[in-house]
Amino acid sequence: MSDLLASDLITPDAGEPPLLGLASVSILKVAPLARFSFRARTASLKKAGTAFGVPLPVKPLTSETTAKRAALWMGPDEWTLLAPEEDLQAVITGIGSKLGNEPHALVDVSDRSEAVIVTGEKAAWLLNTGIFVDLSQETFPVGTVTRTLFHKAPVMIWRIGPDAFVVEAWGSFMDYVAGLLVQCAQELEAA
Amino acid sequence: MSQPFRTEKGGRIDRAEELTFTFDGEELHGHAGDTLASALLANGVHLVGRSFKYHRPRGILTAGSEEPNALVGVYRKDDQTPNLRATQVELYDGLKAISQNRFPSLGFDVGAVNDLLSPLFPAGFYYKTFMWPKSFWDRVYEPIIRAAAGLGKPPKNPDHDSYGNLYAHCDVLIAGSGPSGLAAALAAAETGAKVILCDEQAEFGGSLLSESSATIDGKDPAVWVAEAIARLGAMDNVTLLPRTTAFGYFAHNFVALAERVTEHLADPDPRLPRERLWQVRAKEVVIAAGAIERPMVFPENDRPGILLADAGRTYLNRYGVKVGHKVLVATACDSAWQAAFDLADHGVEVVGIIDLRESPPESLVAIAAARGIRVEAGCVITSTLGRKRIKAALLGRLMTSGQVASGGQIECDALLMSGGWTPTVSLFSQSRGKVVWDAEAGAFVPGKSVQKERSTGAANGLYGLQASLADGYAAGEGAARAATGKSATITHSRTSGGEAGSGGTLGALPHDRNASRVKAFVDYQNDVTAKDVKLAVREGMQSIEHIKRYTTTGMATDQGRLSNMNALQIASGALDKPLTDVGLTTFRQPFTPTTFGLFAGVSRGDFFDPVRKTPSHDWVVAKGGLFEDVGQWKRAWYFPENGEDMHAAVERECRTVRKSVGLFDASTLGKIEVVGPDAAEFLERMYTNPWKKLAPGRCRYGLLLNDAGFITDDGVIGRLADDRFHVTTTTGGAPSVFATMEDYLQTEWPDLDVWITSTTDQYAVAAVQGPKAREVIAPFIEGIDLSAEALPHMSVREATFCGVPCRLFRISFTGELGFEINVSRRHGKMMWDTLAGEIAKHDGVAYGTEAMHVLRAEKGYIIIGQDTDGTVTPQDAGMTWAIGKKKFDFVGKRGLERPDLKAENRKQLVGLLTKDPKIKLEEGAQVTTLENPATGTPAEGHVTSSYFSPALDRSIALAIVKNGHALEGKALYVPMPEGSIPVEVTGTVFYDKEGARLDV
Amino acid sequence: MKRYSFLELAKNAFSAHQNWGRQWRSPEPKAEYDVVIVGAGGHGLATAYYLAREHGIRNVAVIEKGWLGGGNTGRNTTIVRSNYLWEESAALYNHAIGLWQNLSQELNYNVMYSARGVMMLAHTIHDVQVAQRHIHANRLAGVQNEWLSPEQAKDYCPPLNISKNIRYPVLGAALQRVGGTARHDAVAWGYARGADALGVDIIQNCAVTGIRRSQDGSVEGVETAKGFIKAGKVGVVTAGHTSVVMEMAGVRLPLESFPLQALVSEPIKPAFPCVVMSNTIHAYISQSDKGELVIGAGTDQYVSYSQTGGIHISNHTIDAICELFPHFRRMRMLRNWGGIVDTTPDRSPILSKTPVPGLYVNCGWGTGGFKATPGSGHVFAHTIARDEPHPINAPFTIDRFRTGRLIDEAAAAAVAH
Amino acid sequence: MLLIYCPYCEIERAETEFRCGGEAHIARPSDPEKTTDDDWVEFLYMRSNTKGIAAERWRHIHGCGRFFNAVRDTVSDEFLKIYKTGEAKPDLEALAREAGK
Repeated sequence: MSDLLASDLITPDAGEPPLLGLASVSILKVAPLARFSFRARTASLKKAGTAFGVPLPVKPLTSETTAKRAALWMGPDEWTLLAPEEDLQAVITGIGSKLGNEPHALVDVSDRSEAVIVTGEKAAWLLNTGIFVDLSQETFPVGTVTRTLFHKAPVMIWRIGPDAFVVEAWGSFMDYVAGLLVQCAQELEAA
Repeated sequence: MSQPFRTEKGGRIDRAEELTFTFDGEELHGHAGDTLASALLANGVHLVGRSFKYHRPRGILTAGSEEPNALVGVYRKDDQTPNLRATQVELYDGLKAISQNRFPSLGFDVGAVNDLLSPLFPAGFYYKTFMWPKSFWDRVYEPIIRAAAGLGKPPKNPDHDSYGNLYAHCDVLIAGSGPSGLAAALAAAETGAKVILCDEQAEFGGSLLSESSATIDGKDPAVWVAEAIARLGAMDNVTLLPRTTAFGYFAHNFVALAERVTEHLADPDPRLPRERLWQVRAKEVVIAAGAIERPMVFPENDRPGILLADAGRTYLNRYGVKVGHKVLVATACDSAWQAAFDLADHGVEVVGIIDLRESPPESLVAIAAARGIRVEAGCVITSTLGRKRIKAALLGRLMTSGQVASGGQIECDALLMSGGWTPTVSLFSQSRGKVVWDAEAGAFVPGKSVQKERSTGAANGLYGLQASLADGYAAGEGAARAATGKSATITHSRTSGGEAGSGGTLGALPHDRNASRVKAFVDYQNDVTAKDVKLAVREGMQSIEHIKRYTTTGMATDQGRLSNMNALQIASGALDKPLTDVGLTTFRQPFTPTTFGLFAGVSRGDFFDPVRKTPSHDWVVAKGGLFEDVGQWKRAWYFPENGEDMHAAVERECRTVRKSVGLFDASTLGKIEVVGPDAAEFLERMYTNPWKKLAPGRCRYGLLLNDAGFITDDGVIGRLADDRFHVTTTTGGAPSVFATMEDYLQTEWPDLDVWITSTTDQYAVAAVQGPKAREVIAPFIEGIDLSAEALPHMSVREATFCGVPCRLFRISFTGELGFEINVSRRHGKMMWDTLAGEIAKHDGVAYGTEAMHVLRAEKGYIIIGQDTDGTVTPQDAGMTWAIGKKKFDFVGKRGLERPDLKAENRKQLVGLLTKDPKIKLEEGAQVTTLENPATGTPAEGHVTSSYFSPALDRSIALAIVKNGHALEGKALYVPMPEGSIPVEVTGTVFYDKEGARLDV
Repeated sequence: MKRYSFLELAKNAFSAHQNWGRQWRSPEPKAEYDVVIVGAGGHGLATAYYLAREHGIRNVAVIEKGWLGGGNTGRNTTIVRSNYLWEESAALYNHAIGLWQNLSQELNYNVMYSARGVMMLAHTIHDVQVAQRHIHANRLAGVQNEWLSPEQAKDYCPPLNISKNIRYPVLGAALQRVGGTARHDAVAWGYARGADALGVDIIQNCAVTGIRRSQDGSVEGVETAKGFIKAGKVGVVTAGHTSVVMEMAGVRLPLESFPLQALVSEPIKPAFPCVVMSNTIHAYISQSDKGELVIGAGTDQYVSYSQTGGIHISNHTIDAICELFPHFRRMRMLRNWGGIVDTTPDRSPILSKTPVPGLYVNCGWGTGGFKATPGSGHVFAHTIARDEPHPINAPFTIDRFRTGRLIDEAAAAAVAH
Repeated sequence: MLLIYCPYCEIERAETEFRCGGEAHIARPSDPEKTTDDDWVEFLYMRSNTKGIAAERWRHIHGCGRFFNAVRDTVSDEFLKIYKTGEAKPDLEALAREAGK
């Protein structure tokens, strides 16, 4: 997946078999990550970005990535920060010391969510079986990230390639989300 | 095989592929490309059903989705789907269809006696009778009426087919692929706009597929269609959806489409959905739904063999089927003449064209003459003969006086009729646009657009091939430009022939018979006749809605697409009001009946609603534990061992917790991390309790009210640092508490420097409760001192569990020494397995929610939603202690000051002990002061929680009782059907009142 | 008024039904009435009927913007029941049940009240607790309601899926046998015919545009599309439009009007013997005499007077129906429509005098007003005639929201259908 | 299903991502001591329930999570204006005129 965004960060979980592996679409579990919910006022963003290692995007629904970091816009004062699992403490310390007493909230939500990568020419089609967001490349280009609903479950989707999406859901919703993705893909196997 | 009414050649069927099917058990044959209706007609079968009320024999009337008569049941996998329109059912090999609403058979139906008794059953007859004797309505009359009503029989078995869903966005959605729809698609697609073209039929092309008298660009229209579809199909920006009905037009240009994916296949792949719901958000919509032909309302216009003229032409040209060998055509407009000519050209004997008009166009008369067809102008049909198939029609000649003179009889085996055309304005009407009367078209046509939509072609009251194409191109271009700002020029095709005709009629036709005795049907399916409409008006029904509801006209499965205009005209005459003043009923979604499964989609079985599981789930399953549904969560309920019943299991679990130790999964509790310099201030404003002085490392029970002053949630809140709190909520209340906090934070106190983050799913939580709790967790906890001195009750620490970071709370919901360990969800299973192994060594148990409820009730801890119900204040619950007296404000503070929340005689939470310790009260049972209260005596309150307490070896209960706090020690009663149960009012704490067991 | 009966029907058959009279007149309004009722829905017409019949006040006009019975009366799913939790509610709805039982005979109009039983399903332990609380409270109040095991529930309603393996299995049900359905249009028409025969003028297609008040603040009459109509007493019974009409008199109410959708299937032969409701998974269903499955959905989330709603509401209702009755999955929706329901914060109605002398209001029935029609009209007529509430509607004041004495059926987890 | 523009995400999304928060611009009385029962019932329960042009609150609950305000015609369900929390209530009559209502 070298042509994809955040390639070093979002990697399939080697210990888990693929949830789905069709010619037109596959679903892979994402390996554990350090995830943070970061909240702050505008004045603190620059410092926070510097401390984290990637600027926090201010344009709605966009993301900023480097090899080891991703900052995803979630709301006007809310970002999801992603880092390798082993950097968990470093990020907490880094942002904490840089921002000092400036009001902000950094909460470890590494295990709140689980993620899958949905890739293949039918990836957008498959997401659209349950997500009411226009996923055409003009309106949802690579790098776009948003929270939305997949059928009855809240999810976050992040386009990391023309035909590749990260789909995140809270841990207790992942059976539902992954299960339905697999089920909805079934018809692709039919003649 | 013999298909006696099949033409020699022509049509779009595949004559090489013969298909076998059955209708009411009789084996018949058709071809690929047939509908069930066309195949039945090819076999000479017209009688296909019985009418709703009079059980009259009925035949196929139309060739489209508006078909009112030919409703059949179709079998698949030994079950049948009722009420399918034979005109829409595509034929496949082995198809099994049955007729409906008849007993014992279609040919002989005992219900037909209703037709003889029909003088007793005028519109609304049931409102006037069946009232005596009173008890007979639902026991005698109603069952008879219900059995007689209804159409098909419901399916017998659960439906195992799947239904798909797709959300889609497009620039231009085009509904309908006749000449104007196709032209619109071509024009819009050429601009590069994203286009979805859908059509309810199996093939695109609409009327072009049966057009015999015109050419486009010099080609047969069907060829032009094929080329256009090929061109569209090759474009990336176009999605073509045949067999797809645009059935609902909702707010903000949201259109729902129903795609039939497998219904036409003999042996569909089970992985394919039967149907698919397309939920489309279109920037612009082009409605190209065409127009449908109107029946003529003359006496006995419902015999099998009577069809709409255009249907006759469609069966001939598209399906290669002759509707009869001797066909009579009755019309009030030009278009039906072409049907007569086409039939004649296929060698069918056309026994006459009966035109209502005094002088039909000379050109048509000349063509008829050339084919030797008898033409009767200024004539109507006054009656038809034949029971299960038309045999003849009686003619009437219109006199200048307005009277009708008998005009003889014509033998025929089929009659084609046309009262003119009605634009299909259903979708436009659903888009909330108002139709306007177009006198020239003699029809209601779409008025001003309310949403981003335009109607084109016949749906807009515009006829004629060239005009329809031109209008379609303009609509497509206009829609694309409006949606994308882009335009393109495309070459418009040129047509020859297919000019618009004229003529048409509305309402009941004159005849020479007793109008009050004959049946001239307006709404075929619901058996509504012209005289029914007149009766409704006579009885004072003046609004068209009243007429519709009183007679049921327009309430059939076509929603009145066939009948409305005729009914309106008849009502207009009866009311002596212009048609436009009578009013119109509203078309509602769905456009055609739409499968429930399509709406339900994937929401079934385990996917009906997300099943949220905790990390201990599999362990519980393996142990044979049972689950309880709490919101979307599955929570372990109790763990029966060795065939224990619930009572025994719960008793054992409770005793073990109090004696040694128990392990409980508390992961489902809501968790919210409140962070920021104003975190304490924020909690101070949200909860009733004071928070500012709570030291880091300590916890406090928090009580949450709404601004009305009633308790809505509670939970333990731990302070991790000056600016960081770990808040817990009830399981069911988690989402609403979080939403409420966001609401106050964002809209009332945006100045506060604090943020909240849900961490419910971040942590798995194990509660270890019981005298041995400390021993159980000690081996795994590192980094902190677990002693009572270092870690007193209501403390929180960050530590590690087996090397994994954890938040350790020393709290108790059992009254015993207790800890709740929060680790990352990922490590939840490890933690659970570790602790489960450890408690076993200490004679401990895992316990479920039921034992948890008993243990907390013994201690008088309340459960929000069980001991409170949204009408309980902190004072009522005996929790005045939880209110920070010195606080300036908190959510609910002002609400509590309202007169009735401070009034005497409020219901208050108390304990109840039955006089007989063995009797356990029923939860929900009422509490009274009298042993045997008279019916209607208001209760003093009710039992909210009731259990057998193993610790006390007796039953205990909590109750909400009027003035309860003042009644301690008093006797009350809980009246039950078997007799009253005496109880004594007590405090709410039953066990370890001093709390000694907590402080160890 | 010519009485309706089978004999009369047979007699008229001989004259080909040419001699039936009008069921009600279409009079022009008089200059003055003793009482003007605004809104000719079931509740308004019933009020007029009982004013004339029980209180001798016959100089009454019912003024209707559209056609009588055309609002929520003609748009609801026709469920009748009275097994409400609080004594106040149970008394009100049970009063209605008493009247339903004789209504066809009383009005000489077959309103098809069919006591086929209303079954309310419990899917969770919490549901069971709530249902049991209702049953015990109802028993004490003299309201019939009983508990059924899943098997008993299936006996009563054979299509019900009581498998333990569905997402929210049925744990039992509360059954009110005297509950059922009635024919909504017939209720409006029967009351209209009855009121008309007693001298009440029903004036359709006449919008009320203002409420005129005298110097002392009391009501003088109403401005209408057909001019001013004088009346010392005005009763407003306009459901979803109550806020709009009451604003004409400067009275603010704790109401919000939401879209509520309902739908029917194509007609089928008898397949469903009773009424089934599930508050937990949000669905209710019965089968009409015509054979249609009549299904109620939930409200949309925003205030709207559009009488339409979103498809996601239907989706969530139908998926619940298909879970409970999986062989209806292949059935098809014939028609979907919307009403405007006026809801109060405690989901109980307001049947009350107002701060304006001579002005009375009957509103806030939310999704469940149809069942109360006869009882509501009966006690509201009493309130208007005597200028004081009937004991049954005395608790249903506007002031309860200020003092906090709510009648909170919603809080008690009983959704008021 | 309405289509709603979120002023923070700057995009239109389906209604199911949003929760309606009822009538907008109803301020919670800030001082409970000085608030009468009548003031409180106004805040808690009394609503204009406008038929026509009205301002209401929405929260993009399954999106950015922010509350914002919207002016909608409750007869046609058409949105006339959407603005962020904290911005002044627009002149509803002027908006209505502009929209030709």
